Amino acid sequence: MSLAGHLPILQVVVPLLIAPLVVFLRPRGLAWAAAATASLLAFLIAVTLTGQILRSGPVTYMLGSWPVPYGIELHVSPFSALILLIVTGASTVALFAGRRSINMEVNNDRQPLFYSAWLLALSGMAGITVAGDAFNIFVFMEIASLSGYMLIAAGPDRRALPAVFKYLLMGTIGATFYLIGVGLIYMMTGTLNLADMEARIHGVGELKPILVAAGFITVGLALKAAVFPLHVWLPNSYTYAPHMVTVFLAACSTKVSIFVLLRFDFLVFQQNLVAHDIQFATVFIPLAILAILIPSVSAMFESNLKRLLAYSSVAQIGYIMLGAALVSVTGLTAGIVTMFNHALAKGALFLAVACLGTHFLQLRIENIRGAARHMPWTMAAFVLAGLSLIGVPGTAGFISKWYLILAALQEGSLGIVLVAVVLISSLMAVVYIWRVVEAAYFGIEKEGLQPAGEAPLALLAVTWITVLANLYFGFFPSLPLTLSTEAATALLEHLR
Amino acid sequence: MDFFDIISWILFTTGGAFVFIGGLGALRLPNFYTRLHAASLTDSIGTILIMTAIMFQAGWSLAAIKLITILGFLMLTSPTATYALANAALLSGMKPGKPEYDKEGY
Amino acid sequence: MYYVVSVAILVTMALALVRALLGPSVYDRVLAVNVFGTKTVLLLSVITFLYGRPDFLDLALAYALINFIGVLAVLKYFQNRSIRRAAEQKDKD
Amino acid sequence: MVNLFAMFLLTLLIITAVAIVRTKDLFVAVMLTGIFSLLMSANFFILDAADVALTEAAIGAGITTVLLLGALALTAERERPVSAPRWLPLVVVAITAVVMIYATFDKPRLGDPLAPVHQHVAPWYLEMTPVLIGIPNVVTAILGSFRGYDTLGELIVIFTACIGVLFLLGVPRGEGHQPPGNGAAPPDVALSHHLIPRVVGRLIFPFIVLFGLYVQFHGEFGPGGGFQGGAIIAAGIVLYTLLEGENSSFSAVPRWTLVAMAAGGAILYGAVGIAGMVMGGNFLNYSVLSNDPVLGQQMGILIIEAGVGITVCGALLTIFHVINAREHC
Amino acid sequence: MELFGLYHYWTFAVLLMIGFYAVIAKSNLVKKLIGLYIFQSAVFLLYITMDKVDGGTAPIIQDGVTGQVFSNPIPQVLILTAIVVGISTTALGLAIVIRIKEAYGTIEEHEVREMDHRVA
Repeated sequence: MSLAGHLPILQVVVPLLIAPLVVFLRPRGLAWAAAATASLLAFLIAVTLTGQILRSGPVTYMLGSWPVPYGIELHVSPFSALILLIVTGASTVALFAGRRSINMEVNNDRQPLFYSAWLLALSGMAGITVAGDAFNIFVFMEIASLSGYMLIAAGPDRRALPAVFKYLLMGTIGATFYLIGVGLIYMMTGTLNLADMEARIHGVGELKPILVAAGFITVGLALKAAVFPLHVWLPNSYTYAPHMVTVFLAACSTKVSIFVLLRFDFLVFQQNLVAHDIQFATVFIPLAILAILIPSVSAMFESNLKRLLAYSSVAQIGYIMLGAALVSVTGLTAGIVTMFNHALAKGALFLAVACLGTHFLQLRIENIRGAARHMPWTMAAFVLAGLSLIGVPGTAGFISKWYLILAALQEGSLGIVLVAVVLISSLMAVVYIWRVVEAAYFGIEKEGLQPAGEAPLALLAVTWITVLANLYFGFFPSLPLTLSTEAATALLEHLR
Repeated sequence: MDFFDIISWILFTTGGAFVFIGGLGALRLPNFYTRLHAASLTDSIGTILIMTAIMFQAGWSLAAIKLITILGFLMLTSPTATYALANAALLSGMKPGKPEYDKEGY
Repeated sequence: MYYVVSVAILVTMALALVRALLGPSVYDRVLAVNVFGTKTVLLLSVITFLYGRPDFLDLALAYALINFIGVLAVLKYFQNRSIRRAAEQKDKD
Repeated sequence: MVNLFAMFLLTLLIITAVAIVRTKDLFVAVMLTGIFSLLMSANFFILDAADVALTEAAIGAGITTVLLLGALALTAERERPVSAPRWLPLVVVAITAVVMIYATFDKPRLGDPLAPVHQHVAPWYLEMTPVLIGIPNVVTAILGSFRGYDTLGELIVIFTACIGVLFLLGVPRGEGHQPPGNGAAPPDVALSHHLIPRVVGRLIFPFIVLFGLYVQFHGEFGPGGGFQGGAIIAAGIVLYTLLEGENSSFSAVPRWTLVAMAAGGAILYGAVGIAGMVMGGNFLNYSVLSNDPVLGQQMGILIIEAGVGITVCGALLTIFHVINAREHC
Repeated sequence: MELFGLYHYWTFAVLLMIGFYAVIAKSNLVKKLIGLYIFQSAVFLLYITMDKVDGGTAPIIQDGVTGQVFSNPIPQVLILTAIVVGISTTALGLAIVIRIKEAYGTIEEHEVREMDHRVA
C-alpha cells in the first residue's frame, strides 16, 4: 500500500511515537523544534487527508489488516477531517507562536517533558477523531486527558493545581460514564465497532439498557465537553494554564468531545431509539439557551481576561449544542461550522492575550489599562478577533451566526425565540469584548505597569496570521462550509 | 474413595479448622499481641495442611511443584511479616499485656 | 471437600475483615490485611482445583508475593512516620 | 456453590467500600483499599478472568497501595470533618442509582450462553485464534494482535502518567512549604536495620524477578503477559528499594534508565507496528513479519509484549521513585 | 441463578454509587481519589460480569481438552487496558495532591477554596 493509504494511522502515530523521543532532547530548543516539526507534519497530513476526502469520500483503515469488526477500524469522514484540521492547526499555531511564552512559564529542565505531553495531547485528540471503535475512543480520550491535565498543571500560579484536580476528577468521571455506556451497548450488541454497533442495535429487542447507555454516554461526554451545567471545571483550568496551553486546548479539546457526542447521538442512537430526536431536542434546546446566556452574563462581570474568554467558550459550546439540537441539516451545519470558526476566533483571542501575558503578570482588566498605546498590534489583533467572536459581517464568526439564525428560522415560532437568544448573546459578547477594548484603548495606565513594548515577533506574527485567517474564512467560507454540510448530511442520512 | 482422598479429607478438615480458629482468635482475643499470635501460628499450620492436601489431589505434576513453591514462599514471608509487624508495634511504644495501649492512634 | 475448606477460608476472611474494620490500633488493621492476603492465596489455590484449571496457580503465587511487599511497605511507612513525628516533637520543644 | 462464594465475596466488597468511605483515618482507608482490591481480583478469578485477576492483584493491591502510602507520607493522615450538609451529592447519586437499576431489568441473564455478548464477535476470536495466531491464550491474542492498537494506546497512557508525575514532582519544592524538623527532612532510612525482613527479602528478590519474567513470557500459554510481568518485576524492585534504600536502588537502576525504559518500550511497540507497514501490511500487521503468517504473529506478539513489560515496569518504578524521593528532599 | 446474576449487577450499581458519592461529597482530596478508584473498579466488575458463560472456563485453550466452553475474552482485554488507565489516573492525581499540599499546606478542598478566595 502506498503512503497515501496509510495517512489515517500516520496522523495519530507520528506525534504519538515522536513524543517518547522528545523526553530525551535535553537542550531546550531541540525539544521545541522536534515538537513543532511533529505538529507541523501532523497538520500537513491532516490537510492531505482532507484533500483526499473531498475528492473521494470517507477513508477507512484496518489496523493489523484484520477485518472489521474483529480488528480496530479507523474512519475518517468529512466531519473528522474538519476536527483534524482544527486540532493539528491549533497545536501547530500555538507551538510556533509560543516558544518565548513557554520559556517564561515552564522552566528549562522540565520543557522536554512538557513538549512530550503536548504531542501526546495532540495525538490523543487526533486518535479520538479518526477512531472507528468505541473502546478505542476511550483509550485515546485518556491519553488526551492525562496529558491535558499535565499541560494545565504546568501553569505558574498555584491555583492551577486545584483547578486541574477538579478537571481530573470530572474528566475521569466523564470517561468512566462513557465506559459504562459503551459496556451496556456492548452487552446488548456484542460489538465495539461504531458502524457495526449502529447496524446491530436495530436487532435489539429490549431497549432499556440502550436508553440508559445513551444517557450515560451523553452525560459523560457532555462533562468532557463542558456543556453548560457540567462546565465548572473549565474556567479555572483555562485561566491558570500556561497561555499557549490555553490557546491549544481552548481551540480544540472540548470540540473533540462534542464530535464524539454528536457521532454517538446521531449515528448510533438517533435512528434506533424511538423519538430520540425529540428527547434530544427537548433536553438540549433549553440547556443550550441557558448555556448561551448564563456564561455570557458571567463573562460580562468577569475581570480576569482569561476567565472572561473561558466563560465565552462555554457560551460558544452552547451555540454548537443549539445547532445540533435543532436536528436539521442547516442546524447541524451551523453547529459544526461554529466549531471551526470559534476555534479560529478563540485561538486568535487567546494568542492576543498571550501577547499581553508576556508583559503583564496579572491579566486583569484594570491592569491592562492603556496597553494599546504600547502594544498597538496586539490590541488591534484582539479587536479584530473579538469582532469575529461577536459575529460581525466579514469575519468567520458571522458565517456561523448567520447559519444558526437560518436554522432557527426554519423552526417557526420557536425560531423567533432562538434568534432573539442569539442576538442578545451577541450583544453580551459586544459588552464583554468592549470592556477589554475600552480599558486597553481609553484607560489610564497604572503606575509601574507600562509594558516595555510589543510582544515577541514570532508570537505577534502568528497571532496576526490567525486573525487574517478569521477574515479569510469570513469572506471565503467554502472549505469549512463544504465539510460541515457534508458532515451534517452524513449525520442525518439515516433519519430520512 | 482411595487412600489419597482420605488423607486429603483429613488434611483439609484440620487445615480448615486451624484457619477458622486463627480467624476467631484474631477477632476475639483481647489485645494486639495475642491476636497477632493467634493469627500467625494458625496461619502457618493451616497453610501447610491445606497446601499438602491439595498436593495429594494434584499428584506429581507441574501443579505440585507450583504448590511447593507457594508453600515455601508463604513459609518465608508470613513469619517475616508477623515479626516485622510485632517489631513495629513494639518500637512505637505499644507494650504487651497492657490494654490501655490498645487504642486508636498507634 | 474443596467446598468445606473454601467455606472455612471465606468465614475467616470475613472475620479478618471485621478485625480490619474494628481496629482499634493501626497494627491490628495491618494484621488483618495480612491475614486477609494469605487467606486469599489459599482460597485461590483451592478454587483453581475446584475449577480444574491448576495452571492458574501462578495467580496464587503472585498474590503471596504482593502481600509480602504490601506489609513491608506499611512497615517502612510506620518507620518514616515515627521519624517524622520525632522531628515534629523536637520542633515543638 | 461457587456462586454462593461469589455472592459472599461481593457482600464483603460492599462492606469494605462503605468502610473506606466512612473512615476518617486515611491510613485505614488505604489498608481497606488493599483488601478491596484483593476481593475484587478474587471475584474476577471466580468469573473466569484469570488475566484480569492477576493484573488487578499486581497493580491494584500491590502498586496502588504502595503509591497511596507514599502519598500519605507526604500529605496528611486524617481527614478533617466538614460541617456543611451535603444534600446535592446524595441527590445526584440517588438519581444515578435509580437509572442503573432501571437498566438492570432488561439485561441478559448472567452466564446465558445465548446473550448477545457471546454471539457476534467473541466466538470468532475463540475459533480463529488457534488458526491465525496459534497461541492458547485468547486474551493475549486479542490484546496483542486483534486489538493491538488499544494496547499501544494504553501503553502511551501509562507513559503519560509517568512523565506527568515526573513533571509535577521532579522539581524542587515551591515556596511556602515547610519541611518538618527545622528544614531537615527525614533521611531515607530503609529497613536495613531490620535483619530478618532484609535477609528474607534478599533471598526472595531474585525469585520474584524470575517469576516476573516467567509471567512475562508465559503470557501466550497461561495467564500473564506484559502488564502482569512488568508490574511484578516492578513490585520486586520496589521490595528491593524498601529494604535497601533509595540510593542503593538507584545505583542498581538509575532513574534515567527507568524513564528510558518507559519510553523505549512504547517505541519498541510502535517500531513493530511500523515494521509491519514497511513490509507491506497495515500498521500493527505482524503476519508480514515472517514468511509464515502464524509465525509472524507469534513473533510480533512476543516483541510487543516485551515492549509492554518494559514500559509498564519502567513507568511504575519511575512513579514510585519520584513520589518516594519527594519525601527525602 | 437469576438472583445471582442480578446480585452482580446490583453490587456494581452499589459500588458505583459509593465511589461516586466519595468523589463528589468528600472534601479530602486523597479520599476523593480513593473514591475514584472504587468508582472505576465498579465498572471493571460490570465488564467482567458480562463475560461469564455457564459452565465456561477462562479463555485459555488447553492442549488435548476438547468440548470446553470458554468465557468471553473481549471484556477481559478491555478491562486489562482499563486497569492500567485507572492506575495512571490515580498516580497523576496523587502527584497533583502532593503538589497541592506543598503549595497550600492542606489537602482539604474547602480549605483550599477559602485560601484562594482570600487571595482573589
